Amino acid sequence: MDWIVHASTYADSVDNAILLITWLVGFWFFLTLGIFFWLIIRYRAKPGVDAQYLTGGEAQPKKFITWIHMLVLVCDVFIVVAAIRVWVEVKQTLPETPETQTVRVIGQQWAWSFVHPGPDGQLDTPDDIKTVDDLHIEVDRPYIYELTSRDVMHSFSVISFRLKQDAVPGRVITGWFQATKAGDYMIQCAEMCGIGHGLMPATVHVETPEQHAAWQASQSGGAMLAQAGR
Amino acid sequence: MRPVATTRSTSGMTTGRLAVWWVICSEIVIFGGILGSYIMSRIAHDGWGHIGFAGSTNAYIGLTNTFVLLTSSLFAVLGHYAAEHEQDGPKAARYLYLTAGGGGLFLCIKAFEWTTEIGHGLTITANNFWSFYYVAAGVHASHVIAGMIIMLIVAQRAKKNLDLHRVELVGVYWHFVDLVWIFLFPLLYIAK
Amino acid sequence: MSDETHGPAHYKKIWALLVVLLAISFLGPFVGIHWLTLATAFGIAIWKAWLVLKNFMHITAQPRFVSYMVATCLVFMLLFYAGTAGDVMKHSGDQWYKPQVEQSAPVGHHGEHE
Amino acid sequence: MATAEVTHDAHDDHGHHADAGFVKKYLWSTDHKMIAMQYLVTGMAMALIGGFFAYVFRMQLAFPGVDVPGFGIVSPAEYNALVTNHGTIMIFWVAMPVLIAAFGNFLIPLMIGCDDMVFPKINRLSYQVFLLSAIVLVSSFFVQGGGFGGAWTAYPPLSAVSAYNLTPLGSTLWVVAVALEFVAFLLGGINFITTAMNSRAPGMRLYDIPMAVWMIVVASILFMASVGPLIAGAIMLIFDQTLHTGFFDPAKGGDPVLWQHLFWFFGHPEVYVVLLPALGFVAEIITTFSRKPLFAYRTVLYTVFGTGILSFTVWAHHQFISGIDPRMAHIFTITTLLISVPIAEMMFVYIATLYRGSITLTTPMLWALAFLGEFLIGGVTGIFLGASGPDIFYHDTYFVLAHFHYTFFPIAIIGSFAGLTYWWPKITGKMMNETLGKIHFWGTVIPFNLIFLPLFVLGQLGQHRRIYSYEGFGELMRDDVLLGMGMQDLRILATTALVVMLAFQFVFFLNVFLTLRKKEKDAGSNPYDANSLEWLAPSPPGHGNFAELPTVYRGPYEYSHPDRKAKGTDFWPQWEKE
Repeated sequence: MDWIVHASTYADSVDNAILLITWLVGFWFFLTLGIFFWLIIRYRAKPGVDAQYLTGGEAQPKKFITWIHMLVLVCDVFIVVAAIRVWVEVKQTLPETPETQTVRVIGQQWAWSFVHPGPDGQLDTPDDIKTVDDLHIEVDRPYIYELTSRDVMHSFSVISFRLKQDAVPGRVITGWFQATKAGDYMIQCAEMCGIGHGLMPATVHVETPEQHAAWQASQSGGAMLAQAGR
Repeated sequence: MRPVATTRSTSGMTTGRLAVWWVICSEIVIFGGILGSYIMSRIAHDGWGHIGFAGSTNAYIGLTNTFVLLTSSLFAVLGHYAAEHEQDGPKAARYLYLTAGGGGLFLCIKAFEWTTEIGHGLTITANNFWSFYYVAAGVHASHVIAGMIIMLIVAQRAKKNLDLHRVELVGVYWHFVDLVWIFLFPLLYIAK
Repeated sequence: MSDETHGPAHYKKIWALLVVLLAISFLGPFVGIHWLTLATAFGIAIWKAWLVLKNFMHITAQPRFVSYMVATCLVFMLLFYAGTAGDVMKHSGDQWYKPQVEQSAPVGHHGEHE
Repeated sequence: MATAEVTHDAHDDHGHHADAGFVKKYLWSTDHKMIAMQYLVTGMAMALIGGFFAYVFRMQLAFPGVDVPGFGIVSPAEYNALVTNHGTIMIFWVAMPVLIAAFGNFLIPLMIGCDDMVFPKINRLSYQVFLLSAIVLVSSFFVQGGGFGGAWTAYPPLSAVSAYNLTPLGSTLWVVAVALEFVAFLLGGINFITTAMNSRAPGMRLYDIPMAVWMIVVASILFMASVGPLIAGAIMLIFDQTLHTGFFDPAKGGDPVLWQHLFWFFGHPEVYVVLLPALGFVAEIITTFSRKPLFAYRTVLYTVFGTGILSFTVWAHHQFISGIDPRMAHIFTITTLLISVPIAEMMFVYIATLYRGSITLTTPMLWALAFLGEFLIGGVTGIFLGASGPDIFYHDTYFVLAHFHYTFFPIAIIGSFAGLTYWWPKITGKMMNETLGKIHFWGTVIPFNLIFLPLFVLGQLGQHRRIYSYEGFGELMRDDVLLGMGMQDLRILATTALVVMLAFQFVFFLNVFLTLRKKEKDAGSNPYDANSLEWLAPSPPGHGNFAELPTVYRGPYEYSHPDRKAKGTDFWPQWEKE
C-alpha cells in the first residue's frame, strides 16, 4: 500500500485494515484457485477411469465443508473487527484538542467552496477566508470539516488522506482529518454530480505553520472584500 | 387448447390462486415502499399533523370511502361464495357488478374530495405531505381501477357460467386493495 | 375450501364487525388524546386487516407457505424501515444534522406553488 | 390435483400453428420457447448497444478528446450518458432478460416436464412490456438534451431536477423505461414461480428439481420481494421530475438519502437475482461434464436460501459514505461479511463437485469453469468493499468498478455463454462448432482479465469513477506504476483489451451463423448424456415440448451411479423408471 502517498494520521489505519484483508482473502483466494486448477487437471477424463459417485452426503466431505465454514467465519470476525475499528476512528470520533480548527466545505456544481476560520481560528467571524477549489490547512493540526452541498450530491475525497465523505444537500456532515505531510494533494469529486463531474478537481494545500500564516496574510484583503460583499 | 401446465397443481393450490397470492406479495412491497417512506417522513416532520397538512384532510370523506370499500369487499366475498359453493354464475356476476360499483362510487367520492382539495390550493406540490397523499392514494386508486376492469371482464364470463374460479381470484385481489385502504385511512385521515 | 363458517351469514357478521371497528377508529380522535388516537387507529387497522385476511381472503385455509410468503414480505418491509429510519426519520445523528426548517403550511394562499 | 395429462390430439392441434404468419409465429406467439428467443435476441441486441457504449467511453478514457471511430468526439455530457446507460442496459436489459427471462422461459417448462408456462398470455405480455421498455430507453438517447447521465443509481437531486442534470426528457424516459422493465419482470417472475411450483411433472419432488430451475425461481422471488420499494421510488422520482414535487428535495422537506435506501434495497438483492441463474447453469454444466452428482445438493439449496434472505440485510454497504448514519455501517458491515459464508460455501461445493470426476473440457464446460474462477475474484474483492473501514478508501474508485465487473461479467456474459452453448443443441437441434467455440472462449476470457485487472490497479491508485478525462488530475497521470507502465498506459491497455474482446464476439456470431446454416439436425435429443428432463424432449422441442409428458423417478444429478455402471452406462435420466 505504499503505492500512494499517505498524508494523514488515519491513512495508515485504513491501509493496515486493507492489508489485513488482503492477507486473509489472498490466502483463501490462492488456496481455492489452486485446488480448483489442480482438480481440473487431475481429474480430466481418461479412458478407463470412471467418475466416482459422491453426493456430498458422506460424513467425510461434509466434515471438510463444515471446517471451511468455520474458518471463513473466523476470518470474517477478524475483518469485521479491523474494519469497525478504522471506521470508528475515521468517521465517529472528532479530535477535541484545543488547537483543532473547523473548516466548512461546500460542494456545488461544479466547484468546491471552502470557508477557512482565518487567523482567529473561529468560523463565522469577519476574518473568515473563503476560497474556491483551494483548501489551505496546516500540517499536523487536526481539522474538523463541516460538509454540505448546495445542489446535488457530491463527494469530498482526498485520496492521500484516505478521506471520503459524500456532501448531501440538506444535511451537514462533520468529520475530521489531520495532515502529516506538507504538500499539495488532489481533491476529487467521488459522486456523480452532473456534466462537470469530471471537471471539478480541487487542491488541498498542506502548509507549514509559517507558510500558512503567510497565506492568511495574503488573503486578509480578499477576506475583507468578501465580507463587504456579503 | 390450454397447455397441460395450467391444469397441474403440485403445490397443493390451484395455479390462479397461487399466482394471485404472489401478486399480492409483490404489491405488499410496492405499497410497503410508499407507506414506509411516508411514515418516516411523517414522523420526521412534527408539523405534518397540523392544518395545511394532514389536519386538512377530510376524515368524513375518508370514513365514507372506507365504508364503501368494506362493503364492496363484502359483495366480493359473497360473489365468491355464490360462484364456488352455489355454482351460480349469474348471481356471482351480480355481486361482482355490485363490487365494481362500490369501486366506482369510491372513485367518484375520491374525485370530489380531490377536486375540493385542489380548489383550496392543496395540490400535489403544496408540500410533501400532499405529495405523499396524492401519490399513495393515487397508486391505490389505480389499483381500484385495475381491479374494476378485471372484475367486469370476469363478471361477463361468470354470467355465462364460465371461469367461475376467477371470481374468487379477483375477489382476493379486491380484498387486498381494500386492505391497503384500511391502512391508508388512519395514515392519511385519522393521525393528525 | 368448504368450511361451514364461511357462509354468507358469517361474511355479513364480519362485515358488521369491520364497520363497528371503523366507527371506533373514526371516533378515536374525538377523545383528544394523541396516543390513544394512534393506538386505536393503528391497532384497529391491524385487527381489521387480519379480519379481512382470515375471513375474506381465507389465508388460513391456504397452504401454510402462503402465510409465510406474506409474512416474509412484511418482514422485509420492516427491515427496510429499520435500515432507513435512522437516516430519513431523524433530524440529526452521529456526526450529521439536517439544518432544514419546518415547511410552512400552504393554507391561506390558494394559489400557485412551485 | 392433476387429472388431465397428455392429450395427443391437443399436440396435433398445436402442430398447425407452425404455418401461421410471421407476426403470429415470431411476435405474437405464446409459446414459451419463442418468448425465450424473443428475450434472448432483444437482450443480445441490447448487449451490442451496451458494448458499443463501453467501446466509446473506453476510447475517450484511453485517448482523451479523440474522435472515436463510429461515434465522434465525446463531450462530458455524452460521456456521462454513455456510462449511465451502459450500466443500466447491461444490468436491466441484458443480464435480466437473458439470464432470467430467456433461460427461465426456455428451461423451466422443459426441465420440470410440462408443455408451457402456466400463463402463456401473461408471458407474452411480459415480453411486450419489456420490448416497450427497451424502446423507451433507446429513444431516450435521441431526445432533446440527450440521454440521462446521472449514473445508473440515479441519485437525486441530480436525477430529480432538470436544472441540475440538464436532460429533462432523457431522465424521465430513463425512469419510465426502468419502471416498465420492472413491471415486465414482475409479470414474468410470477409466471416462473407459479409454473415451477405448480406444474412439475408427476414424481418430481422439491429435491428433484434441477438447480437451474431452483435458482431462477429463487431469483424471481428475490426480485419480486425487493423491487417494490424501488417501484415506489420510481413513481416518486417521476413526480419529482415532472410535477416538481419534493420527495427527494431537502428544500421541500424531502430527503435524498431516502432514494438511496429505496434504490439499494432493491439494488443489492438484484446482484443475487442475476447471480443465481448463472450459478444454476453452472451446476447443470459441471455435473454433466464431470459426470458426477452435484456435491451436496441440499447444502447448495440451503445456501441459496441463506444468501437470498441475507441479501435483504446488506444493502446499505453501498452507502457507507453516502450520508447514512455512521453507526448503521457497523450493522451492515457485519451482515455483508456474513453473506460471504454461504457464498464461499457454494463456491467450495461447486469446486468439490469436480473432485474425482471425469472432466471433459467442452466449450460449455470451459465457460462454466471460467465463471467459477472469475467470479471468485469478484467475490474476494467484494470483502474489501463490504468492510466499512477500507471502503472509505475504495468507495467510488475503479477498484469498485473492477470488482463488480468481475461479478457481473462472469454472471451476465460468461454465464450466458455457458448456458447458450450448453443448451444450443436443444434450442436449435444442431451442434455448435467446438473449435470456433473455444477460440471465442479464449478470445473473450483473456481480454476480459486484461481489461479489468489494470482497473484494479488504477483503483488502488485512487482513480475515481465516472470522470471523463484524467488529464486535469496530476496524481492520476503518474508514470511507471506497474511493470514500467504509467497510469495512462494501463487505461490504454484496458481499452485495447476491450476492443479485442468485442472483436472476438464476431467469432461467436460466425459460429451461430454457420450452425444455423447446417442442413441436418445433428444434435439428437440428448447429445451430452445428461439427466434432466429437457434432454428427453426432441431437439428442438416442438409445440407442447414432449411427445408424452414425462414422469420423474429421481434427482437430476445421478451420474456415475454404481448400479448404472454395472449396466455399462454412467447416467441415469430422471425420466427412466429403471
